Amino acid sequence: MSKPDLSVNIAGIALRNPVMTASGTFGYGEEFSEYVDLETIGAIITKGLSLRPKAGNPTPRIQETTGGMLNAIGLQNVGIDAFVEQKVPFLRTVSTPVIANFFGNTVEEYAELAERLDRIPEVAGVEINISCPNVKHGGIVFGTDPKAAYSVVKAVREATIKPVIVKLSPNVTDIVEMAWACADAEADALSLINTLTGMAIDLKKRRPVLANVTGGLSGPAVKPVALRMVWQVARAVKIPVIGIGGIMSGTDALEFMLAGASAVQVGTANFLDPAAAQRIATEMEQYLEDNGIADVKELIGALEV
Amino acid sequence: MSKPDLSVNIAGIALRNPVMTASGTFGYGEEFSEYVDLETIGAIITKGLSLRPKAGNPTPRIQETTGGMLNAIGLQNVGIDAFVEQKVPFLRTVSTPVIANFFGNTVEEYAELAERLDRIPEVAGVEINISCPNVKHGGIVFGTDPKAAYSVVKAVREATIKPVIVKLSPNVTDIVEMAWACADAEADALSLINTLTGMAIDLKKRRPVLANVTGGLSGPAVKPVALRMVWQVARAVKIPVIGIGGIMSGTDALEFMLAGASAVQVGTANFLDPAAAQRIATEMEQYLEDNGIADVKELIGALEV
Amino acid sequence: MQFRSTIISNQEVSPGYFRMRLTAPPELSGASPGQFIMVRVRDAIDPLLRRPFGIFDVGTIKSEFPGLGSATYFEILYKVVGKGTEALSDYHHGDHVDVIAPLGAGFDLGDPAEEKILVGGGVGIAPLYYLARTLVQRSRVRFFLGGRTRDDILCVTEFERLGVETYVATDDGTLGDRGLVTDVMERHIREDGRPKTLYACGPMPMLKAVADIARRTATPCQVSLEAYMACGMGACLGCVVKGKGHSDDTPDYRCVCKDGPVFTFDQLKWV
Amino acid sequence: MQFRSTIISNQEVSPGYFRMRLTAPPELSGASPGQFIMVRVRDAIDPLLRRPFGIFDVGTIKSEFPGLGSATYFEILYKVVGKGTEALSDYHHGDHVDVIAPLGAGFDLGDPAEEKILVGGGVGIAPLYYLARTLVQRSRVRFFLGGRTRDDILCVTEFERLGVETYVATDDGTLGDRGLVTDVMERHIREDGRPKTLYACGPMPMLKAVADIARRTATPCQVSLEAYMACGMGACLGCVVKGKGHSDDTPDYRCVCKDGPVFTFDQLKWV
Ligand SMILES: Cc1cc2nc3c(=O)[nH]c(=O)nc-3n(C[C@H](O)[C@H](O)[C@H](O)COP(=O)(O)OP(=O)(O)OC[C@H]3O[C@@H](n4cnc5c(N)ncnc54)[C@H](O)[C@@H]3O)c2cc1C
Ligand SMILES: Cc1cc2nc3c(=O)[nH]c(=O)nc-3n(C[C@H](O)[C@H](O)[C@H](O)COP(=O)(O)OP(=O)(O)OC[C@H]3O[C@@H](n4cnc5c(N)ncnc54)[C@H](O)[C@@H]3O)c2cc1C
Ligand SMILES: Cc1cc2nc3c(=O)[nH]c(=O)nc-3n(C[C@H](O)[C@H](O)[C@H](O)COP(=O)(O)O)c2cc1C
Ligand SMILES: Cc1cc2nc3c(=O)[nH]c(=O)nc-3n(C[C@H](O)[C@H](O)[C@H](O)COP(=O)(O)O)c2cc1C
Ligand code: FES
Ligand code: FES
Repeated sequence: MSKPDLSVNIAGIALRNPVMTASGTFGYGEEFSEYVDLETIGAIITKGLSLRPKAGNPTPRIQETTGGMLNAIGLQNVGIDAFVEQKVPFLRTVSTPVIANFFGNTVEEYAELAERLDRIPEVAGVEINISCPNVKHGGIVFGTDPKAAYSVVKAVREATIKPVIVKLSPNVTDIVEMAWACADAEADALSLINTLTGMAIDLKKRRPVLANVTGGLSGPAVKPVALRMVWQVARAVKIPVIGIGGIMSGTDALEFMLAGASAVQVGTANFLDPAAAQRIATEMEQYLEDNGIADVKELIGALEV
Repeated sequence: MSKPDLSVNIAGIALRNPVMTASGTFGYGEEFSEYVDLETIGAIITKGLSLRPKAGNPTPRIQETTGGMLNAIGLQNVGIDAFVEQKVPFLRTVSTPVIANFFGNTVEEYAELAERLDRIPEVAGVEINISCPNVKHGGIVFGTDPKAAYSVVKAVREATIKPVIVKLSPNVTDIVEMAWACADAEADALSLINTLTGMAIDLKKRRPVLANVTGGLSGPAVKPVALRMVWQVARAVKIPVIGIGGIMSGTDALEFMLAGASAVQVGTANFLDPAAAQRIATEMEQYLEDNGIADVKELIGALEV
Repeated sequence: MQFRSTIISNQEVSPGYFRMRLTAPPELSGASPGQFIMVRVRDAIDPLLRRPFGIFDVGTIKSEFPGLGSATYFEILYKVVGKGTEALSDYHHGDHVDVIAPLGAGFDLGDPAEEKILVGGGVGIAPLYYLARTLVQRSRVRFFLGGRTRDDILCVTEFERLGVETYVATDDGTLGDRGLVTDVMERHIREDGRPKTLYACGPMPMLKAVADIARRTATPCQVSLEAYMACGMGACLGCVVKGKGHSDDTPDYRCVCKDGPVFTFDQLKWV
Repeated sequence: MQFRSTIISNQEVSPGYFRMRLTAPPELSGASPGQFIMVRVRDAIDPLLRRPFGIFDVGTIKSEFPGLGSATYFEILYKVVGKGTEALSDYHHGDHVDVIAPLGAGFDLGDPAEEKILVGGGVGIAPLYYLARTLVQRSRVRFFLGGRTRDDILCVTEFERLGVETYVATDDGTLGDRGLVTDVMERHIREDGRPKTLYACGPMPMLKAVADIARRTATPCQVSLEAYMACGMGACLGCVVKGKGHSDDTPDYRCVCKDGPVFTFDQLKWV
């Protein structure tokens, strides 16, 4: 049998395979280049960018939990200018599509960033983070209120002709309602889930472990919630869905595709295994081969319920 | 040093220690009596009761996940009549307070059940399940809409003079809003969290693992989310809060108390270790002793942020 | 009972199949054939839930040194299928695991005068060995053992050593007859003609075939089921199967862990 | 590099402290003192994250058999404090772990002519041994070692065997002087008077004391920090510390894993 076809196309971005690296867990790509062949990854999603450099939260910022981890990085990033100067030159040397994740505090900031990113040829598409739970101002309201989400996505949509992916927060009563709002605002694709808001406590010190008190939960612990939300959303919208949450193996990734995801993102797994994205793509290919499936696209939404 | 005081009082129910067994994970108490000394537990919470016996969902109903498990039992239970005839006689032989967890499909059913339970002297208090995510009709709407929650709690409040605990669902955007609605309706206490809605997929079969497609996630995987919600709610309401979610050890239980819980419930841990509740109470006592804390109540809400 | 158990031995008896002997309190000698155990594979959270296994045998070892008394042990026979059984297969002599046992309702030993027919498929023979050892003391016992291939046929010698007449069939004919062992068994029942009791444990399709034969030949039949379990003690209601009277309107669920794992075939709904 | 490593030995050198020797690819010989490794303690999800450890030593073993060449190894020295280190302490010769190494920026070896002062607290001596072994080839080295009690004082003989003059102090006086080793060190600096470079690794209060002495005596000083880490390669931004210029308005965070773990004391903000 010839090699199975792993390629997918997300809103016009052609990916050699469905495995992307999730924002904030893979730096700007370069950090991992010693450990993983970047040319084997579907797409690289950058650490969330803001207009100006952002310091992030005080430390401690991370804590392991059962089957997962909490982070409250607070969106520390170099800012769009430094991104262009310091990070893009390296990304230019890689043929893998680069998707720029970004966030703002106001609709105007989101639009301005989208416009800036629109002008960077190395950026294949943008992913709007409307869901980061760590920032007190802005951010969170866009991710939990469908009207606010609509307006920010609309503004970004008008500011760029590049594919627009909206990344959804799981900390909502009704994820489908959020998905609809973003689809209505003409998002090209949705990615989910971002982290679940959680907390860890140090009994001895009688203090929260994280300086920020709460943080975002990621890793295999959240996979069942992510899978459920991807399944709900993929059935409800017509635009492609990208599955994220606790993906550690090719099996996990293919489960997300059965649930309706057209592609996936790998986050926490990069910390355990810096070559995780490459390995997961290989495992997917192996599974397809072993099971005589010629094209991974056959599996998208193929869940029988 | 004399033995530390572990007793707490939840809305008039005196507990010898803060460790209760969570609904649906401890049967009606009798099932576990061979493995755990029921006289060492703070309170026993029964499997959720309905007016008529309920069959529950088709199988498979459970699936292990990373650090947790999914269940879609579908609230199978013997019904209130059989509870009185078959389960209460045994519970009468135990001095530990019994709290009856129950649910209905309508406000009227909730009220009728509350009235029935009000007349059972062996029932020390009731816990309203407005949060079970497995039932298609009723249930879920009460748990995610503050107005619906208010009306069901109000109706139960008027139907019984026994302490009323409302058990909250974590599948909401704003848990505090739900807590306020219940407090406004004069709930005596709140317990949280119930399970997070999740899903598991069998890649080979291309089917959901659970016959019900989705199920409720419990166990240590959800602890960070539970801890965060307990902390949010305990700061926002004046009534006592009972912490639930992934508690496996005395340390876990005390962390929930620091976050503001006046007591805790142990669920999934009972499956791993049928004596979990007793062990956890002992571990709490040991911690207090080792750290010269005379009264566990000193720790309630003692988190420094 | 819940007890900390020491592993005495853990041997691969066929590729992917292990037989493990563990210490137990003396009371476990009272376990009935067909009952099962739940073992906490590690004291960690991965795997989270206990794993259920049939009791393959129970016995006592006398100490070599007079005066030191004797020790009770039990055995399980298991197939490596996932992370729990994989972790089990790594255990060595002297390691410890936490065990709950005995659980569930075992086999009814029936009328001693009647011949007993045991039918096992693959690792489904696990509870049948202890059953056979108990039954041979009072009844004539025949054992029909099926599997996909030769490597799935376990412990034939052990059964024969009990004086049990053993028939083997494999799907691919690599051991015994080629084909379904249930066909061989049905032939025996029909040819022999005398009243018998059937005991079966194995994969669902085999149990269905056995139940079908039981119905057609009007032979009493007990089957031992498996189900995904969380608690093992009738509390979580995760492990239920459909009882005889089950329909969407008149639901009738039975707990495999508490009402079973052994059921008479007519207690269940066979779809 | 990411590589599968075989454990050569794993010995408890003092109650609760272990020294582990592991195989490595030849390239690891190029690691600088002060660099660290991240080890995946189990190939499972508990613990989930890798654990960071300083490189205690790197070397090559020549095969006893001529022609078989030599093998590179490295060592870590660790204290059992939680589930990751507990799991590590259970490993035996021949077991495997997944390792990423070398990571981070190591120590600057400084001017060979100046005396080098190493200060270690408890298990904080781990990266200092490899440093000392490298430094003694060019410079005079003194080592000041502190700990709570006798059991926390490790590897004195190993340092002395390198020709390093070693001073010990314990909080309870059970070994060496009673009191803080930093006081002993300060006295030495002041009495000796000649230019020196300080290298410190240990608990935060000790590092603060060392940084303070460095400032007061105008001695160049490098410290090796610890931080909770997820990635170890500068990507997650979980491990940051406040740099010199940090304030709420002009935030200046440095990655311990990438910019460090070794910093000169004046790169950091000491509160
Ligand atoms: C009462 C009872 C007695 C049993 N006796 C034996 C025995 O004597 N010997 C033996 O080898 N096995 C026996 N089993 C099955 C055994 O419990 C499972 O094979 C084991 O739990 C799998 O664990 P795992 O972690 O290795 O597999 P997992 O990684 O959990 O799963 C691997 C595969 O096995 C399936 N599986 C998992 N658990 C069960 C289960 N409880 N029942 C059926 N399928 C399951 C899963 O769906 C999956 O496809 C028994 C089961 C029950 C309920
Ligand atoms: C660059 C670097 C080098 C290190 N070198 C060594 C070394 O050579 N020898 C050695 O024994 N230890 C060293 N450590 C510390 C070591 O990484 C931790 O002790 C270890 O990760 C604890 O894992 P655990 O699972 O046993 O503990 P956990 O169960 O994770 O935690 C137990 C306790 O240790 C604390 N802790 C956990 N991780 C860290 C961490 N990364 N840094 C500081 N405290 C932590 C926790 O807050 C908790 O109080 C180093 C740390 C870093 C960052
Ligand atoms: C340390 C860390 C930093 C993250 N930073 C970002 C970010 O900047 N922007 C964003 O949209 N998501 C961020 N995320 C969320 C991840 O992209 C991903 O949605 C989440 O971790 C769930 O996937 P996982 O379970 O595979 O990790 C971050 C996650 C982690 C663990
Ligand atoms: C098998 C199972 C059945 C449950 N049944 C009920 C129920 O009937 N009513 C209810 O309010 N909660 C029910 N729950 C939820 C638990 O009471 C508890 O809220 C949840 O499991 C989280 O706690 P844990 O992580 O300690 O298990 C059930 C949970 C499990 C695992
Ligand atoms: S396994 Fe819990 S009821 Fe049977
Ligand atoms: S540990 Fe991830 S940036 Fe340092």
